[in-house]
Amino acid sequence: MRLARFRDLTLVPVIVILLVVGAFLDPTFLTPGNLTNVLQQQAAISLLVLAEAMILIAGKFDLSLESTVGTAPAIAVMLVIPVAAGGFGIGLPGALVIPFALLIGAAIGAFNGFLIIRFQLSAFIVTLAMLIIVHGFLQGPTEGKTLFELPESILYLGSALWLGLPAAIWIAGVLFAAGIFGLGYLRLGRSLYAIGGNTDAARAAGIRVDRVLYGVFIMGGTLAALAGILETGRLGAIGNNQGVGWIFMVFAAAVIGGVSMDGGKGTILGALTGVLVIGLVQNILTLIGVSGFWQPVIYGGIILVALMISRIAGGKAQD
Amino acid sequence: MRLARFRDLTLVPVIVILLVVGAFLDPTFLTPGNLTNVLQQQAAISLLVLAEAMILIAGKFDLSLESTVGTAPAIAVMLVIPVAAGGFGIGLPGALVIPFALLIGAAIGAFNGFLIIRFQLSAFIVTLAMLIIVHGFLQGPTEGKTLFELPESILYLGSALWLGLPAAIWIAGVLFAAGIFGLGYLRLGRSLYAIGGNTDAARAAGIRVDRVLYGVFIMGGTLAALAGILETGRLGAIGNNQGVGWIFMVFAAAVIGGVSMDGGKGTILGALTGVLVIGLVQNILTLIGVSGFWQPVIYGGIILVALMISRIAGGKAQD
Amino acid sequence: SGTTTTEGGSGGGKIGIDHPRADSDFWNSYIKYVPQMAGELKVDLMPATNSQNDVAKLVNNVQALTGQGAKVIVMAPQDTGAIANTLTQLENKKIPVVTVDTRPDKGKVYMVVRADNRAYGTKACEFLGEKLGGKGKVVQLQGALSSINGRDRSEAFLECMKSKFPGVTVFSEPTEWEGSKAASMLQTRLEQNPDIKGIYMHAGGVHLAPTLQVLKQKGLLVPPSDDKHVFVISNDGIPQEFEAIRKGDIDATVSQPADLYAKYALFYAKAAAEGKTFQAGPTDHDSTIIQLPNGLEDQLPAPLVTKENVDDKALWGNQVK
Amino acid sequence: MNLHVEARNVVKRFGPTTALNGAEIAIAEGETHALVGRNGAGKSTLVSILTGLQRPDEGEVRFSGEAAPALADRDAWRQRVACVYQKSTIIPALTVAENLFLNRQSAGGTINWRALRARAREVLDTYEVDVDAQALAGDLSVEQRQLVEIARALSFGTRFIILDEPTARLDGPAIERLFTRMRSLREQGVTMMYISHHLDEVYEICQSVTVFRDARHIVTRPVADLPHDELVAAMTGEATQAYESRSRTPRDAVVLSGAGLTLAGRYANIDISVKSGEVVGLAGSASSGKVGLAETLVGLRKADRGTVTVNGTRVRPGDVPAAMRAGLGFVPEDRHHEGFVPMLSVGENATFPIARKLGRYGLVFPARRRTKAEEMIKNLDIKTEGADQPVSDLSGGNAQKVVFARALVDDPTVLVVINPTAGVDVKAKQALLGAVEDAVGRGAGAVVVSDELDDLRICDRVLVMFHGRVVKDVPRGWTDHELVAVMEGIEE
Ligand SMILES: Nc1ncnc2c1ncn2[C@@H]1O[C@H](COP(=O)(O)OP(=O)(O)OP(=O)(O)O)[C@@H](O)[C@H]1O
Ligand SMILES: Nc1ncnc2c1ncn2[C@@H]1O[C@H](COP(=O)(O)OP(=O)(O)OP(=O)(O)O)[C@@H](O)[C@H]1O
Ligand SMILES: O[C@H]1[C@H](O)[C@H](O)OC[C@H]1O
Ligand SMILES: [Mg+2]
Ligand SMILES: [Mg+2]
Repeated sequence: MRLARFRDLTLVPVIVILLVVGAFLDPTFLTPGNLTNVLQQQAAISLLVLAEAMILIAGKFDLSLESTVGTAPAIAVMLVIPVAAGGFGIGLPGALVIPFALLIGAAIGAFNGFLIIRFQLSAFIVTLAMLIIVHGFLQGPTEGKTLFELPESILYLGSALWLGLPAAIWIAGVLFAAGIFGLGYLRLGRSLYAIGGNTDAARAAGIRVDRVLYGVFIMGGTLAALAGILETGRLGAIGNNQGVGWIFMVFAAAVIGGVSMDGGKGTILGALTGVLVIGLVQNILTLIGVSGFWQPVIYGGIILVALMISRIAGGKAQD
Repeated sequence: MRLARFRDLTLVPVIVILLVVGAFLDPTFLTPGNLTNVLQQQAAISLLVLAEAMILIAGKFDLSLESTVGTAPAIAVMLVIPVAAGGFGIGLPGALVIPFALLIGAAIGAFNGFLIIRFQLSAFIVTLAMLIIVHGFLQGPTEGKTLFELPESILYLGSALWLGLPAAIWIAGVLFAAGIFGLGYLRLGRSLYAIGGNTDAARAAGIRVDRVLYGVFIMGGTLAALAGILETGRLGAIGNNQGVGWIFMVFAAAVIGGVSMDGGKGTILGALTGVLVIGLVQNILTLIGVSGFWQPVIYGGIILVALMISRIAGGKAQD
Repeated sequence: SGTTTTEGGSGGGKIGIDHPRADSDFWNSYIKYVPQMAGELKVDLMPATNSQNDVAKLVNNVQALTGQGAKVIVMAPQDTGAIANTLTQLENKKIPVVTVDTRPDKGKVYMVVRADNRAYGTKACEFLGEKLGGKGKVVQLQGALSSINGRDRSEAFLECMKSKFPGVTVFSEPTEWEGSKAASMLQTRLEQNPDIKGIYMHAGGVHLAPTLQVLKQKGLLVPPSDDKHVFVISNDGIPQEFEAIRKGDIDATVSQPADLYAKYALFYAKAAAEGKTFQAGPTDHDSTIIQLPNGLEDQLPAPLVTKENVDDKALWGNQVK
Repeated sequence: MNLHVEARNVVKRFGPTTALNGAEIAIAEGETHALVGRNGAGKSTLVSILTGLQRPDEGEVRFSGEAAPALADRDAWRQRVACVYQKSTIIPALTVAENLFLNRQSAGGTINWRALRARAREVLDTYEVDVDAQALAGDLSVEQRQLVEIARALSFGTRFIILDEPTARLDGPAIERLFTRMRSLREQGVTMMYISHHLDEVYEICQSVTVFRDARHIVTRPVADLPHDELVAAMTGEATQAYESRSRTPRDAVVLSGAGLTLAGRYANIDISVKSGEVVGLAGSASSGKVGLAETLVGLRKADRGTVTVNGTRVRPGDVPAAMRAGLGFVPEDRHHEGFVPMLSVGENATFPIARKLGRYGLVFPARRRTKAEEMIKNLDIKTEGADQPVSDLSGGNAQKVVFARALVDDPTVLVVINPTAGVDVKAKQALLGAVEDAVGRGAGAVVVSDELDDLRICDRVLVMFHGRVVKDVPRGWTDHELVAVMEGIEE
């Protein structure tokens, strides 16, 4: 446990280096304003990382999270707003839009779980298909258009300030704390490690494997919907590309943060450091204004370096 | 083996259904011209599926293949064409462009292998970073421009007809035959299964695991470069998006074709049936002209159904 | 009239600019024009950021640029809705915004610099409709349905066909701005309907080469005099399209003025920094400024290029080196 | 006499295989009941049914006269029965402490890790398992993991405990400690079912014995009423002689030698040489370093210092293929880890080392592979549907035979076998030891690494290791207690 906890922190030196390098490269970098921006910008995607980390630790996979980020809030909004604004014209009360969005996220997660657990289908491909389908459920009803007349309630969380900090940062912070605690100190949380480490052994130990896995998928979908709500508030509208392309970064953050793609290994704290590294790298590249053409090379290169550092500091082969 | 061979063919009923449904929906569908088109359209991506199937069977992962599809031929072309046409102005002979492209593909594969085997890094994340980096090596030197002025030699394979059929179909056909044969009957091919199934046991059985894995990655990169050459010939130019987004379809084809994401399972023949299913679905959707907005839903839904059929017919849980 | 009123001398200040993508020919040309025009207009330009087609990144980039002291922002949001909050925030910070290529749905803009994308679709429709004599089949290779430009071109094309050339059947193929998809869909459609006589490509940069390859393979790449000729109209106006027009491979394109986009984006940005204001009406550069609910839009000319005017030196596609 | 556990008319099929065919067992309250049978007889299948992991196709299970709980009700099962499964249920990425208290880390609320570690240490102390509660289970040796599994099962406080071949991976002292614990549990009235291929253990620790053969119940008897040869006859269906080890004279040629081998923390300064026609044993209790040494000889490990020569070729350290090419065949310690590729067929697993001989130009002819595999299946008496069955479907002992087949298939000049008969039934054990002696008879040199005296009996001499050094070279003719004394370091 002591060793494991230490291994969570292999990216801390990377973060320190990034902070020093960033401060050196641009005077704006270390200002509270800029660092707050970094956190706010990462808040939504960090919830996906949190979700994916739990799913990966339990030995599964969910690619469809990125599509839920756009679709869950969009459908919820369309249930509420009038036809003229792009809605279905059902006109449900605006206060319900957040619960709806979360419910839709949960339902997508449950459906993923159903296919994967009940039919024993490959999680990778089920959720790949679901990534496409769920995105279709944004593009289809909106016919590709952006929803920008949104009820106030869905904008609040992503744009409010609480005690001078964006609410999104507080929310992500609290959920990560809950995740760290839950996976570190609750039996249910620990059971994810057992399931991901050796499903048969977990089952033999009396863990209700299927039920826990359903819970994990549902939680994943719900967190993705919440991420979508935060992102909606930050951007002020729901475009057809909301969340599209995030999933790769989500995996990168989780894995450089020490979560194994093979299940059973990694921590939420580690995943959090992964998110921070990615956020800081993006911010520094933006500040110094690297040419857009070469940005991918530098960006990918930094991911590789972070991966190597986490490998060397972690000491174990990755899978 | 006998049972396994039967399991390769679980998608055959799906293909039959698609042929019947397609014929029913559109009179053009079953014409030799249209079916040839389907094969030609799938030829390039099928080489990626072939490569990925081998890599998956050996228990590894390569996402970067899709970037090699654009970058390998593009860099090779830039070594040959003049600065005015977007080249480096080195002016190497045009006949070398195909060997160059294949070499670049091989080099990318070797570098992937180096990072994954030598440093024991996570194949998923290494090749995710490489996907970004390799694409950057297309976007950077071209500065986002499409390469229009290509040497004749690189256009030939992707556009020629041999015995009345597109050369690309012959090439893909021969390579698949070689793959089916190699993985079925060659010592080297069988060793991929051993490595993917249990690396330590493979090593203990005297298989030079690292060497074989290097070979697999190099082969993967080379096939991706060849796919890029075929695609270049088909499209007549190399755009910055060549190959981008293919990798998901590649995985979908391999997995519905019965290749396991966990290594050690699946066949090249199965992967081929996966490619065919995807190609036929795309063709039918185009022919009947499904609304673009809802196309993803139908498309993803069909992948799910194919997955279920392959699960039910295959009889075993997927991973 | 679209004249300028100077308010209290030259203010000036740093101008932040974000490029929308680095992987398309049109934008690539635009990106190249930006520093050149900045030199000519003597604009104090900050290093450009690039949001790689992702509006969330665009928002982050804008935050960074303002953090670094940008006084005016130039951007090209490919998602015109999701930029609303950012525009409001910039308005609160009193930072004027010039958008290029797209018109935000909501939120204050100082000036929108774009050509009318609906007009592209209409021009293409009229061109093909006339060439085909109001009957027959055409294919439009659409961009991405989730992009405003793709949708505008597509909708205007369809509406125009419906009202002006009801005898023409249109097949719409969603290509996601991808050459590979375009080639496959066009090939399949031609197999199914060998009598297709017209093609409208939403973006020459990605659609041109694949379309020509498919036509060549089908033996349809023949001069207009030949019965088998398929009329092709493209969009963007990159040099390769001009080349194809000269060779008779395609028949026309709409030149989307990459140079003017860059020039007037910076022109208005500089004007904003200096505190100038504009009104709706015709301008001195062959365009009209129109009033939007949330600002102004300078609708730059986007000429139709055919064999007749393809060698016109004024076309940006003829100036690229 | 009250029946504590009862299984009636149990049928369980796996595809074409019938693992249990109307089998039954009845275990009286408080007794320690042995279940024996040849590899593949269906013992472990019965275990999975008695612990609620699998549903029988037919038949029923009763605990103290009541019907067994529903399969989904894992808690109810866990109150009734604890088990050491034949297949490891350790989760490598978790600590020993957490493995011991898996899914019962806390009563309900938050886990108190400090308290959990303390409880784990207590359990480990009680069962005299010398491992760090905080170590990752994946870092333990095979036998340490097994001890943790045993400690876990015994610590549950259930009234019925099943042990499926717990001693297959333990050395003498560890087995003794286990038996002491079992006796004291029995005194507390705990019922146990004990599975082992060491029949003397059955007589030592059990009161009654049930024999399965070919998926069926053959006989149940108090052990006192069933003499050794009758028991073996019940298992095998025929009268079987005890194994007679052969004697021979080693030739002069040295086929395997290690010189000055040192691996920090495992062994130091080892010189070893094996002649053609000679069987050398390597013995030693836990942590003696014998396995590490053997793994170095075959190339699975690199020594820090020293050289290995196989059949006259100085082999590059840590290069298994090179050693094999020089004429080595070996059986690794952990069959699941290094022994076989579960998804591949028996035939393919058995013939990997000779794949180059099964065809030309890199080809492998399936027909030739099958012929060769069928020969090995017959020679080693592997219970399988055929050469095409995946090894993952085989019973534990039969999988071990496949690993053996792999070692022997290339007619090795040097044979190194580590715990060769782990989990193998009496008759099969004879076949495997016979196969080693056959190979040696043909001129090979062999190293047998084992804690099992039966295995060591075929050795011409036994090198006893203690704390990483060879302390004695014991020639043939030792008595059990002499050898054990040296192994424990009691006698120099
Ligand atoms: N999951 C499975 N799939 C297919 N066949 C199986 C499976 N599990 C067991 N079998 C088969 O059932 C039979 C009984 O196996 P089981 O493991 O119960 O034997 P066992 O008596 O425990 O043998 P051993 O002493 O070798 O452990 C064997 O023929 C085995 O191949
Ligand atoms: N992979 C490993 N990493 C760290 N220590 C190990 C590893 N494998 C074994 N050890 C430890 O090294 C020491 C020597 O191990 P080795 O397996 O060579 O001894 P052994 O004679 O086989 O002991 P035993 O009879 O208990 O199997 C033991 O303390 C063992 O726990
Ligand atoms: O917005 C579009 C742009 O106008 C040009 O046509 O290239 C493709 C798209 O980026
Ligand atoms: Mg067993
Ligand atoms: Mg050992």
